[in-house]
Amino acid sequence: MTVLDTAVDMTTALGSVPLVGPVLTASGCSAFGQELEPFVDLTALGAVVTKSVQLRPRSGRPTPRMAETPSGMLNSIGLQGPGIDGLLAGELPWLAERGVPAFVSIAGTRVEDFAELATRLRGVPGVLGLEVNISCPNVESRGEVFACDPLAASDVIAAVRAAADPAQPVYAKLSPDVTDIVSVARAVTEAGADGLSMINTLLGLVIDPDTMKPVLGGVTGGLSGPAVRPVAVRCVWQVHQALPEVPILGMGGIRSGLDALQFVLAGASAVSVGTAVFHDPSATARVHRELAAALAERGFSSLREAVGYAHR
Amino acid sequence: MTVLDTAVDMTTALGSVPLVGPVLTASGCSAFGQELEPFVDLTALGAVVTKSVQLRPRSGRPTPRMAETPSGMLNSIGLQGPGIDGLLAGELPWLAERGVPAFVSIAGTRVEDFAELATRLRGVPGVLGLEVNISCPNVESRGEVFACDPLAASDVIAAVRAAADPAQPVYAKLSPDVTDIVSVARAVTEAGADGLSMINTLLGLVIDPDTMKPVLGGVTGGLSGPAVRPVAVRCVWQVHQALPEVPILGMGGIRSGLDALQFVLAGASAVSVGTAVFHDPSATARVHRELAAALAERGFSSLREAVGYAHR
Amino acid sequence: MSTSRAKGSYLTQPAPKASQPPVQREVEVVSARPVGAYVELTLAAPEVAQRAQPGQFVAFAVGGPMTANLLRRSIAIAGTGEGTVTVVVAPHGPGSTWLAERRAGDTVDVVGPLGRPFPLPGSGTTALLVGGGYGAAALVGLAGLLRSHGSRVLAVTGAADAARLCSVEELGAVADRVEVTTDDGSAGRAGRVTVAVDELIGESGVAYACGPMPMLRAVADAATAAGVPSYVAVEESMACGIGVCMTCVLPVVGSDGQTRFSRSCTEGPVFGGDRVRFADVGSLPWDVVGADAMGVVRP
Amino acid sequence: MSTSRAKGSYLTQPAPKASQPPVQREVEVVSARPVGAYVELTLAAPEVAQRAQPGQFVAFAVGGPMTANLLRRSIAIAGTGEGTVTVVVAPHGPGSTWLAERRAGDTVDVVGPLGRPFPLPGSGTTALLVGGGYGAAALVGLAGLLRSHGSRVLAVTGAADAARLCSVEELGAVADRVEVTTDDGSAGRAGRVTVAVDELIGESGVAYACGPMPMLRAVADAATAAGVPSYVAVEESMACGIGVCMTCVLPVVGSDGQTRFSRSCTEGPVFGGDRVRFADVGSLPWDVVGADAMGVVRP
Ligand SMILES: Cc1cc2nc3c(=O)[nH]c(=O)nc-3n(C[C@H](O)[C@H](O)[C@H](O)COP(=O)(O)OP(=O)(O)OC[C@H]3O[C@@H](n4cnc5c(N)ncnc54)[C@H](O)[C@@H]3O)c2cc1C
Ligand SMILES: Cc1cc2nc3c(=O)[nH]c(=O)nc-3n(C[C@H](O)[C@H](O)[C@H](O)COP(=O)(O)OP(=O)(O)OC[C@H]3O[C@@H](n4cnc5c(N)ncnc54)[C@H](O)[C@@H]3O)c2cc1C
Ligand SMILES: Cc1cc2nc3c(=O)[nH]c(=O)nc-3n(C[C@H](O)[C@H](O)[C@H](O)COP(=O)(O)O)c2cc1C
Ligand SMILES: Cc1cc2nc3c(=O)[nH]c(=O)nc-3n(C[C@H](O)[C@H](O)[C@H](O)COP(=O)(O)O)c2cc1C
Ligand code: FES
Ligand code: FES
Repeated sequence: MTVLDTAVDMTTALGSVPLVGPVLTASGCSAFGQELEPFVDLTALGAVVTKSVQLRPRSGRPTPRMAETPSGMLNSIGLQGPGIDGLLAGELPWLAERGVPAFVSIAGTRVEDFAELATRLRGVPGVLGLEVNISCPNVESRGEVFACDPLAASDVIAAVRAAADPAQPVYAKLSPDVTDIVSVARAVTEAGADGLSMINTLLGLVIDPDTMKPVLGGVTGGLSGPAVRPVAVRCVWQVHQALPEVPILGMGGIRSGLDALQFVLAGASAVSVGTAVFHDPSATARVHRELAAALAERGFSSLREAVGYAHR
Repeated sequence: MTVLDTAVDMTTALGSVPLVGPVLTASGCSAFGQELEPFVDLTALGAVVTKSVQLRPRSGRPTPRMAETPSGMLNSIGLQGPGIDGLLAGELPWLAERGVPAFVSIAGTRVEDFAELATRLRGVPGVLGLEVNISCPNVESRGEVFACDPLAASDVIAAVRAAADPAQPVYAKLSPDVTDIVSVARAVTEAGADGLSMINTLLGLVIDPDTMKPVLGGVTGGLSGPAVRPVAVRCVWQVHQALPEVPILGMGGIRSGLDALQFVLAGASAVSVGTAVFHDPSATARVHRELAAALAERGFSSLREAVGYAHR
Repeated sequence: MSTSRAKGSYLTQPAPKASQPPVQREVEVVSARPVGAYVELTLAAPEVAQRAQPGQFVAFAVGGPMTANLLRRSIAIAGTGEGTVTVVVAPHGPGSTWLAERRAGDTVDVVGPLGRPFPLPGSGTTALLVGGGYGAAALVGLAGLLRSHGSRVLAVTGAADAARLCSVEELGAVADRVEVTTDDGSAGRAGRVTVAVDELIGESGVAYACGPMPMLRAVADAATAAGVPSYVAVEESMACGIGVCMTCVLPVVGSDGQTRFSRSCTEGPVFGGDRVRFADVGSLPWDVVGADAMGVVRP
Repeated sequence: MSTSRAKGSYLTQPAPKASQPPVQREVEVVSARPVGAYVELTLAAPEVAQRAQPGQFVAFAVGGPMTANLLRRSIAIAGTGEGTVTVVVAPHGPGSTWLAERRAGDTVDVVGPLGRPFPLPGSGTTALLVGGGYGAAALVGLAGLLRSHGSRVLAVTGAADAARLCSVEELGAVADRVEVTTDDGSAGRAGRVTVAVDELIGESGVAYACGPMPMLRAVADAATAAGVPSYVAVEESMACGIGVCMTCVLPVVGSDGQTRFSRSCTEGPVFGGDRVRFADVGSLPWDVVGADAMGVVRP
């Protein structure tokens, strides 16, 4: 893939940080990027969004961890990962050496965890910014998910913004499983989020017809893939409508350049490709190419012109 | 289709009203039943759930009214229909003459509308009960949808239960677009709902890559079909878990008997087949047949035994 | 067309229902043949063939057993033979492309015949048939039926270019006269079908049209202006094809003079050309029955 | 297997990575042949063939361009020829059924070769190869490679019944000895593969197994009990096949003696038989690295 395979200027930004292109991986859907090397030029991506990391190494949940669903899948990985020490020692240097920008997703179950992670990531080479995965249970509030409560969500974001490197933009990753996503978006923006990532998975459940029990040990899981795309585009549309100045990293079911175009027209200035990578390991590069071609065909000379165009 | 094509007892009930079988149409997905006559024996269905009716005849929204989406569709019909007078004069007598039980879906934009509809339907021959479509904007609350607010939702249900024929069970049809569906379920049950219909469509949006504007004139629409099934099963599971004694009419993406089985195992005592009818006009009869066979294979002698089985 | 026309001033009556209900069948493709830009599929579907009347359509499930595309694709019936039904498919999006890739021996799931057929005129009436693109295919059966009822048949078939012309031979074999037009002049006369329609409408007692909406509108307007009744087969986006979803509506004036959002699948696809409010398709005029309940007020 | 075994007491080392990275290609099916209950597909996939090593697998996109099933299906490589790769597919759910319906001339989208190959023993070591059902197919290439490295090859292939036996001829052509077992006695000896394994493990210096999990466990246990190193190719449900999703994990003891949830796609599918904690698959033992952060405490 060449970044500039059309005349369209595909550069964009995450907050104040410039990106060579608008297509990123999605957290948890491309691990830490290394496994994609045989399939795509990682340096041509906007960034690798890394699997959400917590303070300690985590085993994740027992299997089965997934179920295929119509045009999507349900997952319950349980944030298996190396912990912040492992990330700082292993994956981030690997990416930095190759010049692959990392947008680091952080997760926790208490506000202080998030803040500590942000502190640990200050000034780390190659770390463009932080995506804050607030779709985690808040242990201090009977396990309610941070992202489902505007107050809890903004507590996390305020703490992260205060602790994080000022040069690193902080994006809040929102859950669609709320009655009013605009109110959550507004709350986290007021708390200091430099941008919003939308959407995380929808809460779903599949029952195995053979065992007659939920497929996943955790009972429910996160629904992703093209099945959820109309919900994701709706969230991006609503939030961009209400908060047009807030940058959005759009995601949820993007499989093709025309899918990505929907998110851009709805208000996203960059997109993440998640589940589609499982179907097509070179999906990120293909989506970039197809999006560039689609923009050119529609007479745009830059991606930026197209952001939010459907609202005009 | 014969109702008893296996040894399994497929009878069930909506509240206190017995049904010959657990498979119903879904409101708005089989009009008033008449067009299905060439394809299925309507009298063998649990009931025909009629398109939501309001007090006055409605033209519905201008076209385009739909967009196909991965494993689903988005619709924005705008409740086109004959109004309650038309329904009482035309469709309900047609169904009653043929002995086809009707579960009448009612809709409105103020509490009194719902109550008046319930009053008008008292004692009408062939009307088994009422499904209350509360996924409508509440004109008295800045257009917020009744189903998204436990208070507004229970106001509607209390008014309908008070006005309705005591012999007609009242089911509240819930929206999945809420942070906590259990709290809405609890509120409407306490307000007198005899059962719950779950789920209505998810709010979605599709942008047309050619016009670069939302496909639907109403911008957003309702997402339905197999794409949403994991969300629907999750809602049924959560509500049955919290309120095991409340009967549930399950729906959302049911296409096969095994899909229906998931809902039954999660806690639904009957199911509605909606979007699948567009793909296969005889889907309701096929789902009944396949569900009966699936129950038999799993050693159930009656549908009732399987209701909520996945929780045990 | 004025919205205030008096009830009695319409040249057409709404098309009556088909005589028989549809069936749903898994059928075999017996032949697949490219015709210009299209593919002609012939299906072994005796029950559909036996019931079909010109103007009706069938609806195909697309994409195979694992498909993510649940909505059926409606395709006009281009002809019926001994237990067979023929359709002409223009590959466009994923569904029609999949259909156009079917080969002899493949099976497809089909529902039909659907919709209302073209009403026939009094015997001996000269009929003008106008087809645009693959729309011409839907008129071949009608031409034969009209001839067998003693009508003189004048046919016009037009398209963007020669490859998109359809059924020229078939119409030639049965019609008394066939005019061909292409926008780019690559076959027949250069220009729109309207050039030929304007010439022929005067000798016609009834007009029939099938093709893109702007063409239907032009033919209907020309016919109405000439005082000739016309019937058009519209193509609205359909989710179900059988009348249960209400996605396929357009504003049509009923026999009582009132405009309703009518389902093009079950109340159409054939409508009186002077009854379709073409200019209002895709909008909600205040005088559509029930528009008031939507908050639309008389201007 | 005890979870507290000392680091040095393992008979196997973790299988090393493959020598070359995978590719993604749209390839043509050159032949499709039913073999008992299975279908053998041969693909023109020179780049995959050239890179493939025994024990690796490929991952297919299934369902065609309109598919609702997005996850790839992993299938073991049963052999490679002149620019071709052969796989044996057991039709089961929608994805494998679709694959089994492919015919010569069709194209499929494939990623591979994936996963770690079987490590080879010191030259001249007698090797016992045990295949269950279609799992036997994955051992054919290994048998050839071992023979060319001077190993004596003993093969056991078993299945529920004769129709589900696989690669008996192919193994017969290359192995020094082939034992066949079926649960129902419809071919070979009646019983499980273990009857033959128990007889042959004593003469073997290494064991390899591919097949259902209970069989892998039985073979690994028999080998370990006999002091023989074993390598098993596991079959865990996979969403991506390339190591990015973390769905395919199982508890495996690493070279440092610690148990981790290891990805069967990139750290497997070949694992040391004495390193897989079969009894703990599908659960979360307290001593898995990072279990403490999940709230699991040492009992
Ligand atoms: C009564 C009727 C008769 C028709 N006859 C023919 C025919 O003889 N030959 C033929 O090639 N096509 C015919 N069409 C159009 C055909 O149904 C659409 O071209 C086809 O559905 C396009 O689907 P797609 O999957 O290729 O495109 P997509 O763009 O993927 O379709 C997406 C959705 O929009 C709908 N849609 C898209 N274009 C049209 C259209 N032009 N009209 C109606 N719905 C559309 C589809 O049905 C589908 O639901 C007819 C349509 C109708 C309503
Ligand atoms: C490394 C490896 C090698 C394999 N080799 C072969 C082979 O040579 N021949 C063959 O026929 N099959 C093989 N399988 C199994 C094959 O991938 C599954 O049988 C097949 O995916 C079943 O898919 P389905 O669509 O038919 O069933 P479905 O039940 O519809 O599958 C649903 C989901 O579950 C997964 N799944 C279902 N069964 C299995 C299974 N047994 N193992 C892993 N995942 C499963 C599917 O991949 C899919 O994601 C292998 C699996 C793995 C992991
Ligand atoms: C297997 C899997 C693992 C995921 N892990 C994470 C995660 O660790 N952190 C996170 O913020 N989102 C995670 N997600 C959500 C994705 O980043 C993304 O928001 C969601 O899947 C929607 O995009 P998609 O439809 O393109 O996959 C995960 C999704 C999947 C499918
Ligand atoms: C075209 C269409 C129209 C609908 N109209 C109504 C309606 O009038 N009232 C209602 O309560 N639900 C309506 N629904 C929602 C369905 O009844 C059902 O709750 C939803 O579609 C999920 O089920 P499904 O996936 O089986 O379609 C409609 C759905 C569709 C697709
Ligand atoms: S297409 Fe469903 S009503 Fe016409
Ligand atoms: S299948 Fe995705 S990590 Fe193994």
